[in-house]
Amino acid sequence: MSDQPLLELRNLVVSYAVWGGVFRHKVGEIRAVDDISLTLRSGETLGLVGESGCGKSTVAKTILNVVREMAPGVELGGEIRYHRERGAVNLLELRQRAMRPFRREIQMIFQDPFASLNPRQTVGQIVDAPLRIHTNQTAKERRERIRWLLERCGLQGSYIGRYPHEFSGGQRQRIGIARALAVNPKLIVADEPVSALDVSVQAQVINLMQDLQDEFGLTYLFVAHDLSVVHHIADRIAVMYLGKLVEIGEADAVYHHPKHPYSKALLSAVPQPDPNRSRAKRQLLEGEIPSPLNKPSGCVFHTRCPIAEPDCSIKVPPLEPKESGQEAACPYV
Amino acid sequence: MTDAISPEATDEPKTATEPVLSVRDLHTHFRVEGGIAKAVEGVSFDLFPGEVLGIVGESGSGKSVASLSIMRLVPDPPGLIAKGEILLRGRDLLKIPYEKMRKVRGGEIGMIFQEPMTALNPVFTIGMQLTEAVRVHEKVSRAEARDRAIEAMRQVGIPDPAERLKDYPHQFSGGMRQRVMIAMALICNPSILIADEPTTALDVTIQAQILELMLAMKEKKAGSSIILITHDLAVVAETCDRVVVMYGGKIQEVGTVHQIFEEPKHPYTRGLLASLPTASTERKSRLSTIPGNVPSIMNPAPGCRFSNRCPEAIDRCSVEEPVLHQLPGERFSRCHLVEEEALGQVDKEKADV
Amino acid sequence: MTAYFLRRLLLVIPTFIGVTLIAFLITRLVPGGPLERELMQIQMGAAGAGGEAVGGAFGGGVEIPEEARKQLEKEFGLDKPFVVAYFLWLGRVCTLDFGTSYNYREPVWSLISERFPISLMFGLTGFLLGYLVCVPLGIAKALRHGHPFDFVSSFIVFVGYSIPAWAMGTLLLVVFASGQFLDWFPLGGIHSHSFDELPAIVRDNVDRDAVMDDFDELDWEKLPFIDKVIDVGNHMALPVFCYMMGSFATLTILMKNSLLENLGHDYVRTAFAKGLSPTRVIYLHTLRNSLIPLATGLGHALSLLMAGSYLIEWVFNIDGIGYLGYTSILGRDYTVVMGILAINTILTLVGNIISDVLYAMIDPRIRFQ
Amino acid sequence: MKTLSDAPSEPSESLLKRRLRRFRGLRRGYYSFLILVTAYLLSFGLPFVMGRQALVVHYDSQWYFPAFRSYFYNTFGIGNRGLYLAKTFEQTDAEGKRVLGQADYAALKKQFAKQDNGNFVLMPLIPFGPNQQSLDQKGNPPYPPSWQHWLGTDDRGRDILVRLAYGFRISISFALVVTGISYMVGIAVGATLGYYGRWVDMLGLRFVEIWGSIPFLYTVIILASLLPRTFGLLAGILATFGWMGITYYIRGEVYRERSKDYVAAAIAVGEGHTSIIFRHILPNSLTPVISFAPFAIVANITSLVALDFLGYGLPPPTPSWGELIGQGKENIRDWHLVVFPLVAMFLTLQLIVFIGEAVREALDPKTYSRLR
Repeated sequence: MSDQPLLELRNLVVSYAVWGGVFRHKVGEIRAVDDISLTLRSGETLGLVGESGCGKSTVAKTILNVVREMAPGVELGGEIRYHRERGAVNLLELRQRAMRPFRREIQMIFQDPFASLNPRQTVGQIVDAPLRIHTNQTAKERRERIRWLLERCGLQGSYIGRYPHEFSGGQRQRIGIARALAVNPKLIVADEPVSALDVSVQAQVINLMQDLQDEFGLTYLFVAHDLSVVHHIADRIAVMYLGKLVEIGEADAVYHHPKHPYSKALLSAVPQPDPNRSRAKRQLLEGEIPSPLNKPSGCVFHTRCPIAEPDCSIKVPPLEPKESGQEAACPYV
Repeated sequence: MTDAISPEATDEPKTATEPVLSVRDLHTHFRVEGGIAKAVEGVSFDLFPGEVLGIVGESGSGKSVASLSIMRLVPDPPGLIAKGEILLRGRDLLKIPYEKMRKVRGGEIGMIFQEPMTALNPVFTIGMQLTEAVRVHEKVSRAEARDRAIEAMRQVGIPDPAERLKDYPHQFSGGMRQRVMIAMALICNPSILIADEPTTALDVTIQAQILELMLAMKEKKAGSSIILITHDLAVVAETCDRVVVMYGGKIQEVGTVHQIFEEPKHPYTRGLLASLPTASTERKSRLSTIPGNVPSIMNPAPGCRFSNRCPEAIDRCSVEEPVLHQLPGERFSRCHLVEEEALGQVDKEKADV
Repeated sequence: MTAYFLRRLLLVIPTFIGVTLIAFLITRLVPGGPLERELMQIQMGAAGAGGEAVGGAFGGGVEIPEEARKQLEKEFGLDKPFVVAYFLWLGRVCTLDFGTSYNYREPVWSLISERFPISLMFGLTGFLLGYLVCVPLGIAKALRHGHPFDFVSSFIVFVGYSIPAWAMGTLLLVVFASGQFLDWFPLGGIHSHSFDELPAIVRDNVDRDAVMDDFDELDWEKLPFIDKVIDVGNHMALPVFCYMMGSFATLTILMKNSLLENLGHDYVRTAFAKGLSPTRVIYLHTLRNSLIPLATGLGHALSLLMAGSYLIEWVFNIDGIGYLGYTSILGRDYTVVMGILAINTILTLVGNIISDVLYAMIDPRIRFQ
Repeated sequence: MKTLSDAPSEPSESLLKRRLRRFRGLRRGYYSFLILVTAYLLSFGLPFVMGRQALVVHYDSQWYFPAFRSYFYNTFGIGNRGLYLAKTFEQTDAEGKRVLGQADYAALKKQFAKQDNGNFVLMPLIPFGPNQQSLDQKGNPPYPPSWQHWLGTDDRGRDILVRLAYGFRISISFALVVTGISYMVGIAVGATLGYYGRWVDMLGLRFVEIWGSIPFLYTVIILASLLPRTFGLLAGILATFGWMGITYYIRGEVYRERSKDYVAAAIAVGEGHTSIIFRHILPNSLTPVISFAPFAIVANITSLVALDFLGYGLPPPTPSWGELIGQGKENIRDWHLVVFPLVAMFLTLQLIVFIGEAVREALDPKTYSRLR
């Protein structure tokens, strides 16, 4: 791992327009990602955590420039700077064709192993797609490569002609990983890769991802809601709430000494497989996550924050360094 | 007989040794394309008054089907309770007439489900759905039922309950809907609450709230107990008193929460626990894994269900089905190794492996 | 929600213009229009009865004076460019002036409004009967899914699906009205025109002489009210049955599948877990949800005002809107055709919106969007 | 790393294969499919079973096969009665084309039988062509069923059984063509709207709504009464006004499918639009419209019958079910004119409905379970 930045998000904003009214005009917008800046260093694993609707998956899909294609009319702001030897490129400006060379270097693993594989294609065809698009290899070479990839991901090479519905969730996720790995990418964005898996299979996939990282020097953006998993695999952790980044820092610092009141609450809510841990010390958050259509003013967390001060509803707190090494967006900790 | 069904009668404190609910040798099958899937095969366990019993297992372990069988809510077809007894204070629920079973549902056993999104009828108000739950079991006036509904909603922490009675389910958030489900399940003061993955669809912070609420509701009524069905070992560790571990339609291990988490006897339980990253696991280390995948219940191989994934399996495991062996201190484990160890036999085969 | 319906209402305007514009275009572009017909008639009239004109070829005959031709073109609005003529028509339609029929020489509006109650009576009765039979049948089939009852009743559904309603009509006429097998019902029309046509009960009931006019023919108006009802009912039976059969298969199966699907939903499990009786779960919880797709159909009741299926009206000789439309197309009476089309389009479009309103009334998820 | 032990055990099977297997398992629908397909294929051999052309003629110790090639009227001897008859009765073949100067084999057969000199004519099982008028019975046609005409004749003395059989072939062919064209248009338009969304969708949808609001049969009647009514043109008109329903479905399906993760994955991998539409979205969104296809065929057959009934369908003398029913309406006492076409229609459509049900079941098997 180095300090060399590989990918930088600068003031990233992703907002979906909400249409309505008699003339179907824009009546509002949902800022799924609201002014997020973070840097992904070459070779590291950055864990991005938060609850549903906090925008973590949108961040992942925006990096791959998938959001624009999937949701026509989405508004994107800020920059996604991808660093190559010849200098940095803003991925956000690229259309599908111009983006293609970068797709070879940035790949994605999806959350739902049942939805992310085309049910009509064989495993071979699925894993072949990146090879077909990004390399000039012959069909035979590609076939060899696919077999190798499958075996490397813990599947039998003979599975090449089978269909996704013939596999279990864990095996499907391995197929997804093989596809992401096919063209030797530098960065893999993994959007909740283990949350749909059974407990006993989850560890297999985590181990596989770690092994692959060591072997190929991959950089991971690991999106998840399970803090224990993120703490295990990530070098650094970033915590999101309602489209905002509230805390970011070294994994141990964030996990063991969270600073932001939301990170604290989130961590204390995570159950531990330890019957001796006292529930009494748990800090329960009041109320529900506000609707992203009607975000609270100022600090988005102030409506549920146990230590909120009056001016929290006015001022948007910036991320600032704290003594334990991480940055947190709260002036009162 | 009828007296025993009425809610008042259940308030009598029972001795701790007498189970309030006993499941005996339950078999539930599903007729599916290409054969019969034995979702639950010979499951037996007891629920004691005042306890929280966790049934934990991965997908396909049969835990949900077992809980639906208790309520006789297995969809038929394709499901079928093939065999077994479900004794609620000595009465076999599988044998009582349908009208009596209706009284049990909601009256003596309340149930909440995984998806609060779909578990409520979208076209009726929350108020209607709550009051009908009261009025089906108790002879009360409309106004009285309404008051009970408001009270129930207040107890589960829904702000402004009188107003929200008029709302429809889709106007509630996921967490609030699960609160409504709890209110509905508990509105007739049942002594048993079956919660089938109640927090799986919810976020962690909301999950903590809901689990807390369920336990608080249990505390309010002396002698009432909860069956919590989940795949999440951590949730079990934090909420349950006793744990039943299921795998492949069978119970693999039973014990108190401390026994299960501190000295697991069954290789499957051990494997599950070891594969979880916790605060104490070394970061970035390789996690210990259970090889293979959760098996399909369609064509189980002979012998122990877990034998093809078990790191400690011996030859006997793939041939002979182990029994649920009783260990000292109300503990059970379905494993040849545990049995042999308990019988004091030194395992030669194991040494060979 | 209100905004949505306002939007839908506003969208009726472009759709209406689009539909009528295309229809207008078709009537204008294709040869053999009313003008040619009229000219041909004039020519044939002039040439005497002997000329057998074929396909618009004016063989021999008398030359038509240029002024007369102009006069006719003007009468048919053909002297103006197509777009101008269309917007003139549209402007008149906005004042409910649909023009005059070429063939009947009568205002289109009065032609339509005369036949309107007839089509409505038949269509609405068939429609209501359809719902009255299909909804309970669908429920019964769903609750006995896979049982002999379901199997046997499916046969009726299949017949309804495989034989179109109008074709069924011809069969019914053969069986019940031709006299070849049975002679229970009249061959067509709306009421009897001679004393012998009247149903036997009516004939027994009324004094023959009292209901005859000066020419010794039946004066239907003189019949007592109750006998009028019986006579009309007798005439309505077969066509109404056909109207019902038209939607029978689709409605029954829709009801059945909808109920079955809803019975598998999670909320049904919750309702049973509360201890509700199956009756309450099925007839209150599930039924309300399963009626949602059927409610969509109710909105079309509005378009039924004009619905007279021309095929059924044609088979049973019912002088309704459908019959008028059909004969007008054959007679190239385009003002009538356009008039019916315009009213029909508006009613269908508004009917669709009403369907959506009904949908929203049953399903609160939509109401509160 | 240990390779996973529980490999899928049964041989690999694509979704399509699995559905086909399921379809074959649904007896009623599968057998209906076999019966219908066989009947349709056999119907192309109809002239050998029902027709005016003799199968074999033995004349002056030579063999002739009129069913396979036509012989001029004087082939079988100039001056015999065959010549005379062949000249008087001009024949029409199955497609309605006039064939002049062909021998009249029925007459020839009678003549040979009278001469009794070893010559013979072997006629098809039912020796009537679809457009052949037999007016040799007492009274005026339509004749009721008899030994000669099993299902009777229509009002021009043409054999009903023969006309029904030829009508079957035409109805099915017609419906297949119309369904095919309207599916192609509907899928193309629907996929475009669903995939591109936004203003393309808004404008397109408006157009589809307008197009769909034009009363279909009115327009068809107007057009059909003015243009030459050929098979192709009529099929074209019906398809032009019949693709909208499919469009709505495909649009919805494509819209749903394109938001799924496998499409996101395809984009992330760098696939182009064409590839995404044709490799990924379309194969996954065609399922519902395929299950509608049999019902669309039913609807198209019904439309053709209705048009024929009104007299605006295929031009006479094309054998047609609807035209027969139309005759039945005019001759209400001749029950056989109505009953037999309806039975033919019912049986045919019923087979298709059974197929449709099985297809739907095979594509989307539902177990309707019940709680209590």
